[in-house]
Amino acid sequence: MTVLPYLAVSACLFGIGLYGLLSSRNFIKMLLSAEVIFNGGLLALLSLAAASGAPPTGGTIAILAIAIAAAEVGVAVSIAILMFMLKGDVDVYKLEKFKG
Amino acid sequence: MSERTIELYIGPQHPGSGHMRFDITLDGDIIVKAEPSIGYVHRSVEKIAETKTYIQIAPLVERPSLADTVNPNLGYILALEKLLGIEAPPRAQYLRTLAAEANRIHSHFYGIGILGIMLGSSTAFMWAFADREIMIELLQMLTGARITYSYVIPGGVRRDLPVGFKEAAEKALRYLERRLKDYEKLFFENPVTVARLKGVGVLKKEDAIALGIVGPNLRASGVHYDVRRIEPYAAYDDLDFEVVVKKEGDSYARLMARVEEIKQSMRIIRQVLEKIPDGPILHEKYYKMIPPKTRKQIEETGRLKFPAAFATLKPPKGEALSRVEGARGEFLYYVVSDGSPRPYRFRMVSPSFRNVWLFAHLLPGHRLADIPAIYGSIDYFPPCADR
Amino acid sequence: MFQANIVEGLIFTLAAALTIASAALVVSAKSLVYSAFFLALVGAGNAVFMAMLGFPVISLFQLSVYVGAAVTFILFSITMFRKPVRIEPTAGILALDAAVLATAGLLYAFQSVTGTPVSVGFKEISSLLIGKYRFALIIASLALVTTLIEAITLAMRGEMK
Amino acid sequence: MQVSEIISWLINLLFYKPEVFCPIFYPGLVTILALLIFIIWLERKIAAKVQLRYGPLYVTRKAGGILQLLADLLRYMFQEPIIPKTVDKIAFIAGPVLLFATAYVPAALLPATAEFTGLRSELSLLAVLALLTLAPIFDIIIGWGSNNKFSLIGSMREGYIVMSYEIPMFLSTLAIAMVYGSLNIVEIVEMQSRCWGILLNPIAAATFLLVALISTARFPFEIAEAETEIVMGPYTEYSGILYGLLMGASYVKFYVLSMLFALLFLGGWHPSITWLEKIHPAAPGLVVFIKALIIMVFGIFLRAVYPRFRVDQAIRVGWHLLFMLSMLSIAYSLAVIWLVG
Repeated sequence: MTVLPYLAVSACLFGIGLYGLLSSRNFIKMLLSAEVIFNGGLLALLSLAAASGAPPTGGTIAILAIAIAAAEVGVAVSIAILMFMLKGDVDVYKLEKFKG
Repeated sequence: MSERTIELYIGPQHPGSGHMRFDITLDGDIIVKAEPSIGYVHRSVEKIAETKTYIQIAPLVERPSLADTVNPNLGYILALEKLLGIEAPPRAQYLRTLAAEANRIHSHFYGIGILGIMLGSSTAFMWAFADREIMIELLQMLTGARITYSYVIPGGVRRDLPVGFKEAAEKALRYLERRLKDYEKLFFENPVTVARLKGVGVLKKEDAIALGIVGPNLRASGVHYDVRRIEPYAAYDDLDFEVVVKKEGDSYARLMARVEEIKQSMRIIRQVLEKIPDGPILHEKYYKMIPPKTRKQIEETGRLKFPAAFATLKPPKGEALSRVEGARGEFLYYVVSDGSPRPYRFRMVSPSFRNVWLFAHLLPGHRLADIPAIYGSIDYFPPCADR
Repeated sequence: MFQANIVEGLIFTLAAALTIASAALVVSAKSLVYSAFFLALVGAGNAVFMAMLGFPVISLFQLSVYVGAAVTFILFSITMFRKPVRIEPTAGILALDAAVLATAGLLYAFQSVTGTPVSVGFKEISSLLIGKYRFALIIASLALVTTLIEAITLAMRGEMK
Repeated sequence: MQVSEIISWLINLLFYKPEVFCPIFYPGLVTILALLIFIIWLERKIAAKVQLRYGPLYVTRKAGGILQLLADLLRYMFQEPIIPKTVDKIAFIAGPVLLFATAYVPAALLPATAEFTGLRSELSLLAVLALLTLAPIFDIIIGWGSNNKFSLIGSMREGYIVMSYEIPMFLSTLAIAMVYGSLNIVEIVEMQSRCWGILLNPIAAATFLLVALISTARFPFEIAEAETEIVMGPYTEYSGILYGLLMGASYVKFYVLSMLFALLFLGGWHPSITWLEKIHPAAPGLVVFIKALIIMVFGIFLRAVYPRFRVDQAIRVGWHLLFMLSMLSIAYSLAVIWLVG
C-alpha cells in the first residue's frame, strides 16, 4: 500500500478544516477547525516522511509539532478565557475592540 | 443575573443540605451570595402551645431539637416555675444539671458526626453517632426514655438517681475520654480536616455580637458569654467549670470549642455525682398533693407519679422569661399567662434560629466546597430553627 | 501477504471514514462540546494512520498528548457554552468554495508522490531527539509545560475573582 | 470425535492463546468483574471494621456477605435506567459505556507473564498510558450531557484535576522507564528480577501512587463526586446499569493503575513461582495480581481514614507537590543512570 491514500485523507481534512475556519465566528469553533487542519498537515508530513529517505527525521519533527500544538491549545484557550471574561462572548468580530 | 454567575439551589432534598434550602449564587467556584431558606420543617410549636395545657407543652418543646432535648425542656419549665412562683429542691436541681450536661455531650457528638460526614469522613460520622449512644444509654437509665425525656417537670424531676448510676456514669465517662483521644488522631488532627477547616468561615468577634450569634459559635469567636455563668440556673452556681472561649472564630475553632465543651461537661457530671445532696426530688407543695400510699411507693422506686394538680395547672396572671444554655446555644422562653390552664402567648427562641444568619454572613467569598465545612461547623439543625 | 493487505486496507478504510466523518462533524456540530469530542476522534483516527505509516511512537504520543489536550478544549467549551454558534450564509458558500479548491489542489499536488511506508522504532526517534534535535526538544517541552501552567493559573485566577 | 476436536480447539483458543486469554480472563474482563465484586465488598467491610459495625452481612451470611455486591450488580442490571427528558441523550447513554470501555482496554493490554501477553510491543507502557488518558474525556462529556448544574460542576472539577495529575503521571512513569531504558513492560519487569523499581526510584513510585489515588477519586481526593456538596458529581442523573458502569469504571481504572504499579515498581511476577506454570501459562502472573491487590487494599483503606480535600487544594497538591516530585524523579533517574550506567 502506497502513501497516496493517506495524503488524500490529509487533503480532505485540510479542506474540511478550512471550511470550518472560514465559516465560523466563534473563537473556539475556529480554533477547533484550525486543529482539524493541523491534523491534516501532520498526516501529510508523516506520509511524506514515510515515503522519503529519512523517516526518523520526519517523525521527530512530528513529535515536536504535536508538543507545540498542545502548548498552542493552552495559549489559545487562555486568550479565549480572557476574551470571555472581558466581554462575556467569544465572537471574533468583536475582537477588534481589544486593539491598543 | 449576569452571564458569569450561576444560581444553585442546594436542598431541601440534597445529601448535604438537611431540611432546608440554600439559594447560592456562584461565580466560577466562588460563592457570591448565599441565602438560607428555612421553614421546610416548620411545625408551629408556638401556636400549638396556646391550645395545650401547661404540662402538655413540656414534651412539645422537646420535639424541634431532637439531639438536645433536656435543655429546651428545662428552659420551658424554668419559665413555668417563675409563673408558679416555686423553685425545685436542691437534689432536683442537681439532677437537672446532670441530665442537661449528659444531653449536651450527646448533642455535641451529634454535631461532630455531622461535620465529619459533611467533610467526607464517614468514620468520624459513624464513631460520633455510635458514641452518642453512650450518653443516650446513660440518660435512658436515668429517665427511662432514649431521646425525648420530658425529665424536667414543674417543681422537680420525674425520677431519682437509679441504683448503680454513679458507677455506670463513671464507666461511660472514662470510655468517652479514651475515645476522644482516638478522635483526635483520626479526625481532629487529621491534616485533611485541618486543611478544610482552618481559616474557613472566620466569624469576627464584633460580627458575632452584632449578628446575635449564640452558643459555641459565639464563644469560638472570642466572646465570653454563657448563660450558665451569667444567669446561673439549676445547680450551675455551685459547680466549677470553665467557659470555653476560642479566639480564631474559624470553623476549626468552632469544632474544637465543642470538643472542649464535651470535656467540661464531663467535669460537671463528675462534680454533680459527687456533690449531689439528699432530699426530695419534687417541690413539697406538689409532693403533699400525692396520696400517702403512692408517696410510699415513690420513695421505694424513686419514680414519680404525677400529682393530679398537674393536669389543670393554672399559673396566676403574669408573664415570665427564662433562658438556658442549650448545646447549640441559648434557648429563650417567654410565657404569658391569663390565669387559664393554657398559656395566652408562648414564645420560644431557639439557638439555630439565631445562628442561621451565619450562612448568609459567612458563605460569600468562600468556595462551593466550603459549604459543608461551614454548615457542619455551625452545628445548625433545621427543625430547631423552624420550630 | 495478500490477507495482510486486505486487513490493512480494511483498517485504513474504516479509519479514513471515521476521521473524515469526525472532521465533518467538528465543523458542523451545533454544540461546541460535540465539536471538541469529535476533534478527539479526529486525533485518534490520525493516530491509527500514524501507526499504519510506521510511526507507533508518534501515534501513541499523539493519542496521549493531543487527544488529552482535547479535554481542555471540551472543558473550556463548556464554560463558554451559552450562545449558539452562528454561521453566516455568504461566508459559508465562499468558505465551501475555498475548501473544495484547496482540497483539489492538494490532491493534485500529492498525485506525484510515490513510495511505501517503513517502520520506525522509538529508539531511532529518541536518539534523533536527544542528539540532533536536542535544542528543539528542550524548547518544545518547555513551551508545553509553561503554557499548561499558564493556562491553569489563568483559569484559577478567573475562578478566584 | 469431531465434537471433541472442536471443543479442544475452542479450549486452546480461549485458554492458551494470550491474545484471547488476556483480554477475556486475566488480566482482562473476568478478573475485573470478580475483582470489582470483591474489592467493593472489601472496601465496605474494611470501612465497617474501622467504624465498629458489620458492613455487608445478610447476603451469604456465613461468608460475611461477600455476595452482597453480586446482588447489587443484579439489581443494577434489572433496574430501569431512567433517562431524564432534559439530557443530551447520545452523550448521556454513550458516555458511561465508552467510559467503562476506555477504562477496561488498558487492562487488556497488560502482560500476564513474560511469555503470556496480549500485546507484544516495544511500546506497551506508552500504549497503556495513552489509553489511560482517554477516559476523562467521557467523564466530562457525561457531566455536560446530564444537563444538571451539579453534574456540570462535578465535571469541571474532574477536568481541573485531570490537568493537574496527567503530567506527573507521565513524568513519573517515564522516569522509571528511563532507568531501565525501555518502554516495554515485559522488559522492564524482567530487568527487575534483581532490584525492584521502587528501590531504584522511590520518588517516582511515590508520585505514581499518589497520582493513582487522585485519578481514581479515592479518598482524600474524592472530589468530583463529593456527596455533600454536589450530590454525586457527574453521576447525579444516572441510575440502573448506566450508573453501575460509571461506578465500575473508576475501580477498573484503579485496578489498571495498581497493576501498572506492581509491574513497574514492585517487580511484577518476580519472584517467579515456576511450578505454577504447570497449571496454566498465565498462573505465575498471580504474583502481580496479589501485589496489585495489596495496593488496592491500601487505596480503599484510606476511605476510612481521611475526609476529602477541596478541589483547589487537590489541584495545589497536583501542581506544587506532584509536579515537583515527578521532576525530581526524572532527575533522580538521570542520577541513577549516571551512577550505575
